[in-house]
Amino acid sequence: MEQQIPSFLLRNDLSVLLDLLVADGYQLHGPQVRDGAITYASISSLSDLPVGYQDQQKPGHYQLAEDHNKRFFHWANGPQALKPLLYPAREVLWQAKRNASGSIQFIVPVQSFEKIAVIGVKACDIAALKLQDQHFLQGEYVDPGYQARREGLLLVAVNCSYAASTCFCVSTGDGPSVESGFDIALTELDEGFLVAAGSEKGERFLTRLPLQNATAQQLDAATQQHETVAAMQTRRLEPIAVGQLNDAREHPQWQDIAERCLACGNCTMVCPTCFCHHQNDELVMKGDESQHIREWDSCFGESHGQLAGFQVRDTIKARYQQWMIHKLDSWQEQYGRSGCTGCGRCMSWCPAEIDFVAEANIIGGADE
Amino acid sequence: MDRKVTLAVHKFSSCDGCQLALLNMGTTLVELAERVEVKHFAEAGVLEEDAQVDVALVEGSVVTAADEQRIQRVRNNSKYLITMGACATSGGIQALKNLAEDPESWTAQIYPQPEFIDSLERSSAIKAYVEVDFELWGCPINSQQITAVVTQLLSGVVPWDDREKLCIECKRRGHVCTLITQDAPCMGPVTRNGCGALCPAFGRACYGCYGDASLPNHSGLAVRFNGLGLLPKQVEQRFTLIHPDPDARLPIGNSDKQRHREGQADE
Amino acid sequence: MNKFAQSNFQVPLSATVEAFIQESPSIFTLRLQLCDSTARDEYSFMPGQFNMLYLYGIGEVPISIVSDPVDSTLIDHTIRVVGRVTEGLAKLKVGDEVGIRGPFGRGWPLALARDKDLLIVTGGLGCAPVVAAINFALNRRAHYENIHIVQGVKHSDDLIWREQYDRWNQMNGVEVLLAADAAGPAWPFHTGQITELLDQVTLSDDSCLVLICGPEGMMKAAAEKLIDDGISPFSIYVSLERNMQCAVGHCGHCQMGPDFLCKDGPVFVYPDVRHRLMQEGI
Amino acid sequence: MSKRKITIDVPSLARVEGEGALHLKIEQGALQYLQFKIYEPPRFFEKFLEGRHYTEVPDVVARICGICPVAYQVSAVNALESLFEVELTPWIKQMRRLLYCGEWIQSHSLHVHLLALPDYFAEDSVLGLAAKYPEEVKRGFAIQEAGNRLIKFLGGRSVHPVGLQVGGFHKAPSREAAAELLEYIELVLPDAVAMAEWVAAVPLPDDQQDFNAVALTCEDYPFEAGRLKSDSGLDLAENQYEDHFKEQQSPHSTALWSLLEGDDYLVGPLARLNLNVESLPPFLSELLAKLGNPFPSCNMFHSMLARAVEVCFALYQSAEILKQYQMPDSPSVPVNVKPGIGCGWSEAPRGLLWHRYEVDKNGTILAAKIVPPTSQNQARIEKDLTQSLQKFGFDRPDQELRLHSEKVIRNYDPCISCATHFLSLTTERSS
Ligand SMILES: Cc1cc2nc3c(=O)[nH]c(=O)nc-3n(C[C@H](O)[C@H](O)[C@H](O)COP(=O)(O)OP(=O)(O)OC[C@H]3O[C@@H](n4cnc5c(N)ncnc54)[C@H](O)[C@@H]3O)c2cc1C
Ligand code: SF4
Ligand code: SF4
Ligand code: SF4
Repeated sequence: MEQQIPSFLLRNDLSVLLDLLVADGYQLHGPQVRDGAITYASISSLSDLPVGYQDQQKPGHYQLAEDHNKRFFHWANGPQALKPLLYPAREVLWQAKRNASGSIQFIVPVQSFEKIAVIGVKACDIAALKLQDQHFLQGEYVDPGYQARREGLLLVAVNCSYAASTCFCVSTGDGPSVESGFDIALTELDEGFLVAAGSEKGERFLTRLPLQNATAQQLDAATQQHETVAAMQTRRLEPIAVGQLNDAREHPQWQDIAERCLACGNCTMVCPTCFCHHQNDELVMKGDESQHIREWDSCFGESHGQLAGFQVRDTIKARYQQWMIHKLDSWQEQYGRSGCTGCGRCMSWCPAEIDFVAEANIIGGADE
Repeated sequence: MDRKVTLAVHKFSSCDGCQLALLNMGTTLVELAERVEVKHFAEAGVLEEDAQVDVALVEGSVVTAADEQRIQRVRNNSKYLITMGACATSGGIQALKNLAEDPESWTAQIYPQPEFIDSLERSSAIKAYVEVDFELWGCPINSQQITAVVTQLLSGVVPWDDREKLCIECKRRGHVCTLITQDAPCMGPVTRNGCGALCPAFGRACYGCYGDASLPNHSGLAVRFNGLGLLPKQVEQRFTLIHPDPDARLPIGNSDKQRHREGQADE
Repeated sequence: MNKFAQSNFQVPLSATVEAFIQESPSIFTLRLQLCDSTARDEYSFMPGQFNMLYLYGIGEVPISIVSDPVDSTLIDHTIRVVGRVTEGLAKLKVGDEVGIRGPFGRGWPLALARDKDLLIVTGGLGCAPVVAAINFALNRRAHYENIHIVQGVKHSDDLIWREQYDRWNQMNGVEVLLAADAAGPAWPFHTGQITELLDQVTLSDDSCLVLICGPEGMMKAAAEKLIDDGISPFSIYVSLERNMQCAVGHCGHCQMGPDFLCKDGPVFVYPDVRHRLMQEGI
Repeated sequence: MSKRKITIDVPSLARVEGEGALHLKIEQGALQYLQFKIYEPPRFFEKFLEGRHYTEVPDVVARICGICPVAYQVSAVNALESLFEVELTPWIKQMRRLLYCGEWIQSHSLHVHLLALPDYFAEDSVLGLAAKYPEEVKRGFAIQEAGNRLIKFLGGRSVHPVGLQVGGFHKAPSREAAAELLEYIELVLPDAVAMAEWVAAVPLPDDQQDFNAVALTCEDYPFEAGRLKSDSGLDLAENQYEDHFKEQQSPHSTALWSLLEGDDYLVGPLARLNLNVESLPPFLSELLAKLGNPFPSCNMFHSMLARAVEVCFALYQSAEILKQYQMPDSPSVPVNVKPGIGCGWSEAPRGLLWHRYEVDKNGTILAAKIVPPTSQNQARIEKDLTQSLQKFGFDRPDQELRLHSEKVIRNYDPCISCATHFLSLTTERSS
């Protein structure tokens, strides 16, 4: 759809948008402060949003600080993107029931998929969502659960006005402002929001908002803000050519990382594009019913490379290589671009304080 | 072969907490008794200590000379022996005395007449004495672990041994990391999953009650703990609370060869 | 792609064990029939494709289909007991039920072998995917020129289907060569590496198709040897193995470099995977 | 009277927590020798605590006993909080009580259904009982589950829960979780009353004993706090305990016993109910009246009914607390470490549990002492057995004597694992 000139919405009128979404049958999801981090969960009003909070991040650290700026979205990100919403960490794919005569029946549990509107989605996470769409929806096989949830999703994106020290979306080309893939995009200014629609669905809501024409000053401020945030990002992931990391498997830095890496899988769990999962059965004691469960898994885990009597990757080094080479290198062959959208989560949530970007730059040869 | 699979529950030195995974099962316990014949389970009132059974569940560690002999009998009487919990699997919290410089003196400090006390110098895991077919880690184990192990054995299959890291489960459940946000010395990165990441759910650091996960990088985590301001002795104490016995630890880079053992309860 | 697999790919269908054939102490064949008659009629597969077999309450494992696609109502799987699920499958009896999802993956490109020599190289203990290809080719004998079957085993005692090899060997234009790395005294065949056997095979360089299945090291050695002997790498196909959970390229476990073995393979033309075989950690 | 000479040896007691044994020797119809043995080996918990930080104490002491970990945790934090002069918020106090309710419900219903009741229906175990009384046993499991859920609510799991800390709790559960739990508690409260009625209808031996009941008392029924009272007129605070109660290793039984001024005494549900029967809420007083209120009672066999009544009370109490549940500003209060000695106690399901810790200025534990209920009842159990068996008659067949002894012992619900951080076996062992 055509790019249109944004309009302006007063700060407190954001609640009108929320009301409209609710009236349209959407459940609201949005950022909020929980247990010392900004997490997405259901919200009921603007007061649930993390006003006046800001995240301070560096490898292995995430702290919320009170911010004098009373904006709703003046922060970078929290431990999870949209992934848990569309691709739950644990779900029952089907149940098997066995009757006394031994015959097995397979039952897919009936689920109702709610329509969900997410408020405050960041550019890096939209980029990640596109990659997950590609993986679960655009290949030969379409994941039915993902598809059903995805169809009911409405995205209200926010252009970042702040970047944490771990952010590097500029260098991956995914942020700090959104370009496509959203229904509504907001640019938060002190007194309100510039609002733009990114889809017809989004447009339908805009027509019902008390919008004003954006002033030239406001448009300037938005441009200025974009540039300031981009400039805030000192971290850069240098470009990696296809095959470049895979060819560097002998680089001594891998072993250096392996001494520090705990192979705990946290990076893969917070990564918004990681898709690995395993499937397990859970029998009830009576034995007449079993749940077939699908759960997030990680290439740092044991079952990922396990074959009968043979472990494909039995060292931390080999597992770290799988993670980084897949994400930054072979991903490009699989999906036409790297699997990294610059959100920085794998660094902040790494208990060993490993700096993924710095390590990739070293192995990729950028730092030499 | 329509004979019911037989089961015995034996107790060695322990707090009884793991047996509660059975006794707290409620109606599932009755369902269990419908599928297997419980031959010995003193706490539940079934007594036939020397019965031959297909499956023996063993709680507790070996700490007396009499225990040493009894565990041999248990092994000889059972086809498939499963340890329940930290005590049986690694020696448990009471193996803290294995780290003591002079454990003998402890008896004297507590008992006016230490000569009456029969206690070996070490608290040992069951596997230090007899071959163990399957281990249930955790202090305590939970009812789901029992259900999983029993139903898989009844299906004629070796139980699945999940040695994944706690962090993975913690993230699946959407808990906010205590190490990253609170600088809490969380053991999750080296601890095996099984509890469902309980401590982080309560906003506190894991203290490692499920023991080592596969590929544990202890020294790597210790570096982080040092960085949080813990002194070397405190780091050591953190790593040696529930599974103190060094023999029970998994080495870094353990490549999981030979994870499956021969033999199991025949249907 | 198979219509049936697309619509039901996450959920198995129940199937009955029609026959249980013990091939050796640790190898058995399950002959399965889908319970639902519509599904049975719609089901079709190609040699080299695999099913996810579900053992009730325990889990699924990828297993190749070895029977001939001409009759897709009876689906044979030859399975070696190596771990939990396969051990459980080995305890099934005729009349028991299992779950089937499939067929998945890309099989052997047998259409390319038409009017050519076919060389089938297999190592390890009875490699099921190539048995499917052998049966397929023998049942359509006129479509191919000479058929060479080269089988290597670690120890002579590991060889199964000896009578079958004898029977094949007696067929017109079929040559069977066997080798064992180590052999007992009564072993009438070659003792040594499978690559040594390949010297005994005469192929027409530009009109042959080679199918290889076995341990990665053996596949690499055999393929490189054939290339040295002048066979085009593009005529060589290999079947690979990794952990598989979903079988449709979603779960990520079967990645080998950029490939998802379940959907991009398990059969690959050799140059596509040449540099990855035996690469550590990949 | 028969002239036979018998030795009864019950090498392994069924349906008690932990492993214990009983030896008795009767000659010419007279008891020569009676020994209630606990052969659980020592686990040295007090020593493990030395040199550890006080914040680790709750996780360590919980592991003394898997059946009453909450009691250990609460007594420990009580001791440390009293030393550090921590002022708890009303929310924390309420939640401590709620957590404790969970443990009583869990432990008592386990005792009633799995350990005690099979005796009165000539069954060896709950499995047999379940076949005869499926609905009643199912009801019992549902009540037990209420206890488990209460502990899980505040501690994640019912054995060695992880929610408690010195100074409060690690996290406050959500209001939704509280509402869901309340619904379940209210559902099973009537079940518990029915269970109490069922238990009251069981014909029990009348076995009057002369004992000195010792228990905490407070305005409400005592769980997590109170002053110590006794039939003999004691009225003590935590730090006065050691002035009156002494542990000794008795040469004939080779085990440490706790004695009150040199004599045996009773702790546990019967002692507690006897001393606190006045503070029960009206609905329970009415229920008791309907059942012909025997309390205060000197019949040890009323212990099972006392447990049933306490289950009802704990469920009622939990419901009251949960109805008021609010999210606190903070689930804990700051703790300022002070060196010194702190004592604390609480009413474990099996009775009084006393702790004492000596702490240095960094919060490191220098010394610890723990006196669990089972060691306090140990002397009482032997005395009871002696009297009760005398009355029962030594001329009964062995099997009957054995069963009766077990019943007597089970009245105390001895938790042997608890006892064994200081109790042990003689070197000679019978089998
Ligand atoms: C395309 C393809 C075709 C194949 N065809 C055949 C064939 O025709 N015949 C044949 O014999 N073999 C075949 N195999 C090999 C066969 O799939 C393996 O031998 C089989 O998966 C081993 O399973 P197991 O449970 O018996 O072994 P295990 O060693 O017990 O398990 C194998 C793997 O499954 C994982 N796993 C087990 N249980 C769980 C669980 N509950 N949750 C998560 N992970 C779990 C383990 O981590 C391990 O990695 C084929 C493999 C592939 C990839
Ligand atoms: S292989 Fe590793 S990096 Fe790639 S998607 Fe899976 S978990 Fe993520
Ligand atoms: S492992 Fe822990 S819970 Fe289990 S018996 Fe031992 S101390 Fe108790
Ligand atoms: S989080 Fe750690 S310490 Fe806590 S229950 Fe789980 S394994 Fe035990």
